[in-house]
Amino acid sequence: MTRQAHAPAQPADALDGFRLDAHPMQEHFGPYGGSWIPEVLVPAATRIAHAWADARQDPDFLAEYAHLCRTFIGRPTPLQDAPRLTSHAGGARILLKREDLAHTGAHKINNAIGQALLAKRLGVTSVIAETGAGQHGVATATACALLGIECVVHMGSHDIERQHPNVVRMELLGATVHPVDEGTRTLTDAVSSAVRAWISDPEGTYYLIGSAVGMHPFPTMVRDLQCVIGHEARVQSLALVDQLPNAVVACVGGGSNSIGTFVPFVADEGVELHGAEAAGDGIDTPRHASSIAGGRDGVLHGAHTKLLQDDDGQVLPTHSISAGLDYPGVGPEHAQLAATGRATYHPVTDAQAMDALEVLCRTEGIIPAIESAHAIHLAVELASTRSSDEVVLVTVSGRGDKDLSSIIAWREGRLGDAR
Amino acid sequence: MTRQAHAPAQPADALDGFRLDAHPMQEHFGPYGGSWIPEVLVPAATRIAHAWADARQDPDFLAEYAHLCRTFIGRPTPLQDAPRLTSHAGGARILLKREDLAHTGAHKINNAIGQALLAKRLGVTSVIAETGAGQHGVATATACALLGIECVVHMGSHDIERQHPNVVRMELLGATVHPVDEGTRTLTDAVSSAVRAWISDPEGTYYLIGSAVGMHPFPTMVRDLQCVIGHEARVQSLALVDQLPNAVVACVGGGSNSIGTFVPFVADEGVELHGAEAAGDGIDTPRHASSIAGGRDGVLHGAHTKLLQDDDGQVLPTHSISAGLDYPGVGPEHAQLAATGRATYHPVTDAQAMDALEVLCRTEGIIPAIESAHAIHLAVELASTRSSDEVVLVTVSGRGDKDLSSIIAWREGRLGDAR
Amino acid sequence: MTAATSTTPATGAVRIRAAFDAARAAKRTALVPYVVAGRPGIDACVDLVEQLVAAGADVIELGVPFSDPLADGTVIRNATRRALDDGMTVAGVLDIVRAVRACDVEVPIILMGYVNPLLAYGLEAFCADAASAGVDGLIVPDAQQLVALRSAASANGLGITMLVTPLSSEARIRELATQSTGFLYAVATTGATGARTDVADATLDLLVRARAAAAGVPVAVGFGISTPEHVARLAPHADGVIVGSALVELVEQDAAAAIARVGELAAATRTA
Amino acid sequence: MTAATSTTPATGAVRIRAAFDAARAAKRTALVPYVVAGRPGIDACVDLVEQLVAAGADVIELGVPFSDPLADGTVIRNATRRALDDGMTVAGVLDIVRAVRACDVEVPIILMGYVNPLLAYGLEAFCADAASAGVDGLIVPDAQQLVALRSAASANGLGITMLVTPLSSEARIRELATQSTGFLYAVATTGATGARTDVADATLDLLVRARAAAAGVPVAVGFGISTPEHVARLAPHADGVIVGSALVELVEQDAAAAIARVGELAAATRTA
Ligand SMILES: Cc1ncc(COP(=O)(O)O)c(C=O)c1O
Ligand SMILES: Cc1ncc(COP(=O)(O)O)c(C=O)c1O
Repeated sequence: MTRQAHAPAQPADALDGFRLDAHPMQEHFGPYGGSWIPEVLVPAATRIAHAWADARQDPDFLAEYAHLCRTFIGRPTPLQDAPRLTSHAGGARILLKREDLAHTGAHKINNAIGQALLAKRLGVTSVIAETGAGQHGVATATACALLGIECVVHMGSHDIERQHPNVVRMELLGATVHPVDEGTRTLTDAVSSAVRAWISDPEGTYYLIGSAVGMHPFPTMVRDLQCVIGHEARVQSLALVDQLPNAVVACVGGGSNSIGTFVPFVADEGVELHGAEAAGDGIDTPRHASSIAGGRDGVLHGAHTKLLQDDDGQVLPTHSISAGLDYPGVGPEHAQLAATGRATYHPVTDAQAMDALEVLCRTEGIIPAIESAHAIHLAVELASTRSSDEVVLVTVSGRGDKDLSSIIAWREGRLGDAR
Repeated sequence: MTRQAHAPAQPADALDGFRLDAHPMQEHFGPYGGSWIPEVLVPAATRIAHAWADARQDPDFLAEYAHLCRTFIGRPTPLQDAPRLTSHAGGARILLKREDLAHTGAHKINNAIGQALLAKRLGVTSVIAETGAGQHGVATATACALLGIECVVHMGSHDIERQHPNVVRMELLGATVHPVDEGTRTLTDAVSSAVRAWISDPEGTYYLIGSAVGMHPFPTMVRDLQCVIGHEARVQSLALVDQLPNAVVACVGGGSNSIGTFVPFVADEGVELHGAEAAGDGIDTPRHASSIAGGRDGVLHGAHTKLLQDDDGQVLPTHSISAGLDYPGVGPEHAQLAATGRATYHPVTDAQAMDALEVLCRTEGIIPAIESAHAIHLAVELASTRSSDEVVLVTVSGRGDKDLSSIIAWREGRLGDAR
Repeated sequence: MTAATSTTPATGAVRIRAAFDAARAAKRTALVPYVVAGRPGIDACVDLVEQLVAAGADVIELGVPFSDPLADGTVIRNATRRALDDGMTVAGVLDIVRAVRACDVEVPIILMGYVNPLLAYGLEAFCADAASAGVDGLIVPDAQQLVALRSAASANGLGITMLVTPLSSEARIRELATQSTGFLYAVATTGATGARTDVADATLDLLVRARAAAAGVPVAVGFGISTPEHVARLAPHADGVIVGSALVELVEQDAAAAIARVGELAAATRTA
Repeated sequence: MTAATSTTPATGAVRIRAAFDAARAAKRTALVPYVVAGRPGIDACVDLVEQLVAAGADVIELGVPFSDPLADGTVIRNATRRALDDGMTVAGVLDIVRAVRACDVEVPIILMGYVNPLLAYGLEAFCADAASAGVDGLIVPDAQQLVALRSAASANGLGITMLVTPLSSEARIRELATQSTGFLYAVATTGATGARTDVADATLDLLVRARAAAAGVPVAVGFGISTPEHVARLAPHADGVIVGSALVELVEQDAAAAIARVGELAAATRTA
């Protein structure tokens, strides 16, 4: 194929050159991370860690992953200019990394496919996953359908209500959705429930975690798999604007799309990294989910990290309009990036995110996930203070189709009234 | 960028080499096509035809279209192997052309972006569109948001009920949804209503039709814009399986995804072309929408084509579980392909499509639109009678997220009972 | 060559032209009421036409119901739908014309309809049957380019009326006037059929342009005309005024009122 | 070196070991009931512990409530949640221990809890305060690797108990036994806590392996043990049996029944 005269100068394929072992495999991220798990999980976690250490540097595994990325997920996802959003912000040029175009509608599939391939490599025929927004559940159900693996997804019953379409999608894909009726009936309870299910049969099942959280090796593995976002974005930015972005922005729930976006830029000292955390009603209220801005060091779900907790070390209930950010912890690598100052984390309220969601719809014809709208708000805010020759790159982690009923409810003021 | 050792042998970018003027601009397709329109529309239709004749061969226009295809729509969409679907069929190798991965979830955006660019070129600031499944409405609302154009979408009130999420999406994107309460309150009534709105202001508005139907130049223009599907698929097939497919399959509502898939293969004599029409309860019942299998020559919405009509020339009410195929006519180029025998059209019932939908979910982790599921059924049926060294390529025109409530209702037997 | 001077009553294009000529001679614009064939019922429709003529109609325009009347507004679409629901067909429309003629109605009768039912009937057969039933002319808005229809019509002595709009160029008006036999239809506004509240400047402008270009072919104006005031305003500028939706709406409610309205409209047709 | 032979009563790891030794000397397996601290109320919990000891408990295991008890089944999670809702804190648990000790309860008291509340309290401070409140040992299932906890515990004379499971290798059992002071906890099954209906072969196998590897450290078995039959079946193979969920469930319904059940369980502890 010869390149056509008027095609824009983009790389042949921004996924080229991607490696799963580009960054070190770490159990500890400074004081964070680790394996704070009951003994019963130690053999399984160890086996997964060994398998991942092996797979991440196996060219055949990478080839299979990259092949599914290209042909099944639709990677590379575009990096696009956002001229109307840029004028709305009135400052730096904003670029959008379009994870919303990935198969199933969010970045979660990058991880689910990779881990499902690992589960297959381990010979496991049954997968357990948790889900908040349902995106990871759908991604896992999808990966399992593709590879012919059984799948059970644990989901808080509150999330089942607010993300109903994703429940239907999981069931269509042949997965079993296991409702979790405890605690706040959201993501954190689903994680606990999934881990307990894994504990019941750590040999026969594979726990396919949905974010860069939990015990070793999950934070590293999920990061490795999500780094495809940042790798592509970096290549694409150089091709599109002939420079690295001045600032990179992503939303932070457990922190997988953000860690995958950030890490390939960490060595680029001039590139600022900014995470948008869910501030719910505001971090000065009890209703938020900003683990870094509002949390303290602690242990949850197997990792030492930043955690929303009371003085007695009890994990606090969280609130965010976005189910996918509604989690009291955060991936340990973010805790380290925050501690060292390499990345900065900003709380974004429900209202700010919902406004940003509408702005992106109207200016660029993209309905983002409510999670991603948090990042859009932050990107617009940052861009508005920068000069027009600076570049702000923001990851649109997912599309908003799953959120339509939440959006309607918000607009009708129901979510606001329920406060 | 150097190509990585383990990357599969795919072209650099299957969209390269695409041209909007690869196929002749025709007002007539044999005895079909034409401009059967009230005089009031003649100047506008003529102006659009001239503008398109100009734009289709303008390298700058193509460059802008291709740029938005790449960066906004996410093209090229993958052509993927479907090994588990292939074993399910037990015959030819099935390849899936993944239009479900296009931004907004269906091929409709290829056309909407192209026509919105044309509307902008014409200096028009307001766009009218009709929609059935809502996909074209969402695509048009999206293109208009991106380009800053006002947008009114006409939609049958029955379709508003069965495709509610898409109504919300259009509104979020800033479009006005105009309910049409006449006739069967589906696509055909929406087209008539949109045309009437256009008649009211043919100078100030642009009618952005959603399929390869209607008066000249729409069938040609929509085809030109959708040929990106077949162009890519052809390049990708050569790269992936080292041959052209033996058969190419797509679903046919108005016929845009299918004409776009077929036409780039028309000159390849060995490649069979198969269209899946919506047979609803069966073409031997009054409840179907198979215009070619069950219709006769007639004039609707400005074109001479195959049409479901009674002996008195009255257009018949149609039925399909898929809103996007629920239309009594078909693009005139299909009428010609059917008449000359170059393509074959097959009725696929609601039940066959819904079964195929579940099969694709479970075997390949893809929830197709119900429209696309018609094509999947046909592809599986064709593949099952072929040898394993043959290749059947099928276009998955869209994703099924918009159809979740119809799918639930079908599974619960409600749609069946309503017969 | 007017109807008055021939011994057997003229039919077809000739009769249409004669009616316009007669009105002009009487310093009136011809009044052309439009009703949907089969409304408010088959027999009632025949009566209605008879009484409209008695009330002052110079020409009758009968709508042939079609399931997808692209260019019609809500009022006509609804009436059309009811006619179809009651079983009206193209053949049924011709029966109505026959029945009207049997009542000694002599004014020109023009069918207005979309092309698809005519194609289904067969263009040649339709024109022959229409002429023998007593139809004088045809208006088929979505088939102005259809040469076969013009040939079949003229072979059977039927008039063909083309439509021009405010958007039509001079050249286009001339072309369509040439193709029109009987009269040329000036569409008062862009937009579908339906009653409007006023007469637009663009309408008057169009009429001036159309009459200049039509080279003697009568020009009737329609779309959106509803009141005697409209008629009075337009009368000096047009050879005929067509009243559609406003009348159809009355017919749907109360046929007697429609007849009375035609009487009022007829009283407003004086051109000088 | 048993409690009976020392003049000031032994505490911490020493007291725990002594309790197992005493049971062994009496040809019994030690009975270790588990209750959630603060259930069914603060004072009621103090009474409950006192009466469980009176009914035959050799060691008391007190659960320190945590909001996310990853390895616990529904019964314990629910009781935990209620305790937290009633305001139970780590400091509150130590108050309960103090109150129990004030009632002259002399059996070893072991706290079982997740690490986060202990980190929030501060490991050093917690171990010091726990020891002075009368706690003898700690079980922290999600912090087996935490050297700082082991140091702080041993600096304060507290026993540390590690858990081994049917999936643990010989080497791993040996390592964890070495790290355990007081006793080693054999988790009877994979899966979260919760009553089971039978005793699995894997459990007996684990106990054989654990005792062989533990080199004299007492091995107590827990998870899923609910009936006197279970206890009788396991007694010959274990130095202690821990009864958790089954008892917690009774406590939640009727504390008296729980006490009675401990009496029945105690009667089944004879090893020969
Ligand atoms: C679209 C989307 N974005 C972001 C998130 C947050 O997860 P993470 O922080 O792991 O990227 C989710 C979680 O479900 C999501 O669905
Ligand atoms: C997903 C999808 N496929 C197919 C169609 C049918 O349209 P066409 O035949 O023009 O491709 C539609 C129409 O809405 C659609 O949404």
